[in-house]
Amino acid sequence: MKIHEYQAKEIFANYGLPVDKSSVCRTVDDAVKAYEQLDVQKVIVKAQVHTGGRGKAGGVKLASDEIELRRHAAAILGMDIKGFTVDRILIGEAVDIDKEYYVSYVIDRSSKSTILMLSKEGGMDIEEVARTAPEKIHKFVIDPSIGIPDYLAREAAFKLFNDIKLVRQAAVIFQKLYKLFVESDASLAEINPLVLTREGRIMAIDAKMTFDDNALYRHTKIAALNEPTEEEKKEQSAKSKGFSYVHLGGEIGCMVNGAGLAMATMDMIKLYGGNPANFLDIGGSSNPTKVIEAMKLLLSDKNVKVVLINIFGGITRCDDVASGLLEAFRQIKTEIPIVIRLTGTNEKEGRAMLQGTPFHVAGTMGEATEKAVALTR
Amino acid sequence: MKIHEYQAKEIFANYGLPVDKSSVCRTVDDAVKAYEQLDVQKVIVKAQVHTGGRGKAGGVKLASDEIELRRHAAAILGMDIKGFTVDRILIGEAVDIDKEYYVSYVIDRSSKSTILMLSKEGGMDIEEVARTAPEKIHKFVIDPSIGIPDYLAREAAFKLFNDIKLVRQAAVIFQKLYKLFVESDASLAEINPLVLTREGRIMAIDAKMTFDDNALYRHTKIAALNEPTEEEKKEQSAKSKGFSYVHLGGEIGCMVNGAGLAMATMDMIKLYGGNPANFLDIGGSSNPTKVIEAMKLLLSDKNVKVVLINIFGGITRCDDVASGLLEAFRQIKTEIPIVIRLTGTNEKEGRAMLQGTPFHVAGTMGEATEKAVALTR
Amino acid sequence: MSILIDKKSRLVVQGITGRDGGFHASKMKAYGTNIVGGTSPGKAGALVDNIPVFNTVRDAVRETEADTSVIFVPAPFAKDAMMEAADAGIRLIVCITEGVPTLDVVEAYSYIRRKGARLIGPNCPGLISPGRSMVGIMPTMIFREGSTGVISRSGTLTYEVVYNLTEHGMGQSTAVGVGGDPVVGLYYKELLEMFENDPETDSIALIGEIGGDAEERAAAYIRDHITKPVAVFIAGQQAPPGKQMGHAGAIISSGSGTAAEKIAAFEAVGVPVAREPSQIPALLKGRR
Amino acid sequence: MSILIDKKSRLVVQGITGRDGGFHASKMKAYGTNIVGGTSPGKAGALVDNIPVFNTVRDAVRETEADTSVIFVPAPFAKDAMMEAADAGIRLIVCITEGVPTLDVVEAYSYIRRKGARLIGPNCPGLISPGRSMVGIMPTMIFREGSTGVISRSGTLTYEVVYNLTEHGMGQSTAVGVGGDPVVGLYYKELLEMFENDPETDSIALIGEIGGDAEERAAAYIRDHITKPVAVFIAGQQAPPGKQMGHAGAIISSGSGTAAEKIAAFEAVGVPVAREPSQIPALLKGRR
Repeated sequence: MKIHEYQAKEIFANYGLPVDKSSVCRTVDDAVKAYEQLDVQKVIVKAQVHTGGRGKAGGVKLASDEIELRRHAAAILGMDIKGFTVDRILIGEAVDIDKEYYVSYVIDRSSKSTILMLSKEGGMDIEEVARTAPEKIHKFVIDPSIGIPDYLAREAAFKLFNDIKLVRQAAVIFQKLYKLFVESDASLAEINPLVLTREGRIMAIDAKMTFDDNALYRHTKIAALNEPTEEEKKEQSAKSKGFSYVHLGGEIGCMVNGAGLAMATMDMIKLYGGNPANFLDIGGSSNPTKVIEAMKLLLSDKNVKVVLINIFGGITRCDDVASGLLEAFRQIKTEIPIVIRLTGTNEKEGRAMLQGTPFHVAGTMGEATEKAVALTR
Repeated sequence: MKIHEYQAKEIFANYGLPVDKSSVCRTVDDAVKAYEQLDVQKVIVKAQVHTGGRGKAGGVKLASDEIELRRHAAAILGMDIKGFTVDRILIGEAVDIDKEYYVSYVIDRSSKSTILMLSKEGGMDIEEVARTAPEKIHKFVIDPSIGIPDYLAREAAFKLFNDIKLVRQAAVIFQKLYKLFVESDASLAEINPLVLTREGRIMAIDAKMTFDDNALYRHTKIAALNEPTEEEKKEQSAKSKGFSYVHLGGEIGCMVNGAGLAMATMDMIKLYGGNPANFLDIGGSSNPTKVIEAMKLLLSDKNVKVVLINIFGGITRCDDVASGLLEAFRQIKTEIPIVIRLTGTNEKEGRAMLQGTPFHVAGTMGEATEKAVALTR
Repeated sequence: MSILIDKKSRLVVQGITGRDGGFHASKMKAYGTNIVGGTSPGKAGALVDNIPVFNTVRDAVRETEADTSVIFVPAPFAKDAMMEAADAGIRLIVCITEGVPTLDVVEAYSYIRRKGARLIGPNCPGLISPGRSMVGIMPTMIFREGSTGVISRSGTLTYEVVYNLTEHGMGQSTAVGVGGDPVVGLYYKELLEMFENDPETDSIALIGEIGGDAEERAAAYIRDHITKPVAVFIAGQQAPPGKQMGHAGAIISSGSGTAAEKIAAFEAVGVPVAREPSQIPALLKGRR
Repeated sequence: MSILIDKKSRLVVQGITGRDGGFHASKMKAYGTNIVGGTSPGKAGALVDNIPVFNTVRDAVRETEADTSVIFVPAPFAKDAMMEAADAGIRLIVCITEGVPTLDVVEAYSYIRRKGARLIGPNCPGLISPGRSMVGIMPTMIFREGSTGVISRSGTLTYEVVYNLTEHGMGQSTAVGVGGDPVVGLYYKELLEMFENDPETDSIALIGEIGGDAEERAAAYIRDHITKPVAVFIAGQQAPPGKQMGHAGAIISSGSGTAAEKIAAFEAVGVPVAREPSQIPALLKGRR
């Protein structure tokens, strides 16, 4: 789950991490008020959207007086950035920057640990740095049983600074950011850039955080910050019913049990010349209610011309699956052709039960996919 | 450092540990007020002293009405228990006890860990249990990197209880008590007895804590609870000057560099028929100021008839030690005979410098001790 | 031989009195898995399908000499269950539970490794050595004894591949579902190594998917260390970036972890990649 | 041979720019200890008595291949210093610092052991292999090369015993001061085992004191595992219960940890106990 920069900065401040003074505004007038309250000449106006690259899109501007501020605020509010409409901007004191750095904590799959990533190349796209100059990125694998002791925080800080006073400042920031990361079950906590001001202070002038969806149950305050897009709402509503759903835009709706098989199914559709409308994993069991709910979800997509149901009968046997499907489709009226592929335990019995129904029954994934693609033509 | 039961219970309560309702009183009238406020029939009156065995000494009594309460409070206040005068009593609600248990966290030297100790033999002297029925004491060695996870707390609780509801109650108590132990740098956190009330609640009706003196610098609130005896004040004042001092009561004052050698010196005095007045380790260096301070301390003990100075010249050479001693004794006037034993680096030079002074100079510990003992006769 | 589990494995089922725990305990037992006990705090002395229940894993290990455990507890308690197993001396811990917070897995894994134990999962279907033992929720009926090792990040897709293998007369030595989360226990490298060293395994099917770079690392490892034939299938070629495809770990983030990259990595080291799951048997047969 | 340190030991001094660190670094260097570096955060590039200073132990290890460290930092920072050394790959960590909180030692020790390293101290004088290397604050002048191993909880009392050994022509293979705190690293058992296995050690002097039951455990260990002659001295027969005798660990608590019990334990297994430190050489000579 993503949150906005201004929300991340609030959390940062609660952990004693130094951030620039700023306030979030929803209108130009609010922005002017915030400007007056900040009581500084120069401010930065930043679009608050759940996507990167807002700078390149024109969503970040400096203003040196009220006229300029009004102009930028008006331009950024309502702006579209990668499909996100800007409804909030952050007005922050423009900090007098000496140098910029990159700091983040992320989960590393390979070491199965949290890692601290640091670079002197701050303010830039870190993936670009990773590609072009990987030696400029320093990584520290964190042992969860000890976290970031002083020595390790110092060791990390020495990668960015030489002056011991700056090292001590940075070390405390790294320790607090780690505490925040762990205590909030984050999957990313990024400061880009972390800046050294001309007055010798180190502070975060941007803040990015994403959180582990599986852990939101124990972080109700963070969960309350969730702002799903329309598409995400559909996915979340599917999730609440026990499905995984992702909209893809093609014309063959898929219903599959298991995530891997669901991915393989949409890949096969493409391979056979069709276009998958979605990814839909209905999970382990195949009770009729679930099938009905899933079909409703598929049929709400007006692009769908054919539905491909691909079920591997494992613990739940194919004959049980077939009777579940039959029961479900007694309650669903649809003109859309349905291809069913049923394999696994008791597959013969299952397929026999589907004989004489309007379903197109197939034995293999290849056969089923071919049929589904043909039916779209 | 020790604290009183009522102070430990305050800390317990801050950590959410269930304790009986009680209040500390310094006068009989206060006790009556506390009795009224508790608003229960039966209360327990407990002496608050820095020593065990107060029950056997008559420092713990039940009272069922105000007359009884006044009688017990008056009797216990001012009572002497093992040399401690009772100036405070704790008036607590008498809990309706079903069963009593023993729980503590201590530092275990052998496993170099904190251990959780449990027994169904609560309310008794645990050392007695350890001697007579060691199988009735359960020990859990705590891995500091994980502390007491739920499973371990449950596992421990199952040693005392069978009912899962009681196990869950107890498990939480064990976890909170561990948190308290670690966060306060305790060396002992003991609940004896932990009781199961007839209403099915588990609570601490006694609480004992001692703290690691070396860690008090980071626990100012706890350090403020320190109530040294007169003897302890003398020891602490010595400590603040860089000495370790313990009063023993004999007539030969010792001044030694190093704790092990100081112990060996007092043992030797006894072995040779004398009685050591004290243990005094003046630590590494032997600068004159330190020697002067140490001599003042020794001479303040009116029993001291002879002083035995036993110095091993290691990093600080014997000739430097000798000149330090000479300088110190230019400033100290005393009639008490002084035996000096000086060994180690440059011992010949050192001893030569002490020739012709009023000091009795010896070469070995045996010789020095013999002389000192002879001089007391 | 097989890897990780066989007839001698002594299994304890953590959360055996729960709905899933009880159901799958019976399934495993019916298959012949040597289940020696189950745990459920406060229910010691009970029996589930004639399997004795203990309060703690330590009690179960002491009484039954269990060396393997399978976890069916709800996600909020999975970390504690994994650590309990490791602390009690269990050598192989298989966590079926889905939706475990990632940092819980990080912490539990670190502890398990310190205790010298092994973890499979969480969010996995477990593993099976056909004809010997099944630990998890695998549909046993589709497996046959044989000599192909299977490693997979997925559940039903594994069954799809295994079904095809069995149909083609290629039984399995051991099949392991490593789990679909970003952080899980044993992974390609360790399992490839075990299969390489297992005399009863003569070929390996590896089923990967989008997200992370474990497949790329596996390709490099195969190039350097694996002599037995390997065939691969990668799911998720059509997955859009930034979207989680069911499994928490199946997500293309910052443009990396794509199926194309993974397929290219295997092909670059001469490991054939199937276009469809059904091609795996032929790809392996051609090289055995 | 000697135990733990010799001419090849590569030492880094943690806290080398402090008063004690600098003073004793020079002393150790003068004795011939192979000091390869020191640490002091922010002072990298400086020299102390010609010894290069690094910001971190990891830097020092990378640049100098140090394998041993000695710690002179103040008590509040000792835990961090011990863990830093272990994390950087140091194999033997000697912590001289006095007054370290016990739970800090518990935590650091747990981490050090996990890293497979060894700890001596804290609150100890260090160790010396005469003529080869000295790591700590031992007065080198009183030691002589030889074949008696010395293990002690005390500082000056050790010197007293060593002085007597040297006077009687009995040099030392290695002398180790294990430290006077309740919780410290290497102790009797581990060191007895090392001396037993060291071909250059032919006898062992063990200097104990009141507090804890390590001496009782050592007696049992000697009975079962040590073939070389051992002589013992125990300090603190006159210590009153409940009073800390200088060392934080030298305290008789709840009536246990007395000198009488310890002496009895050794005598019960046939290990002679000296009444005075000066008797140790004779007790050993009589049995070699």
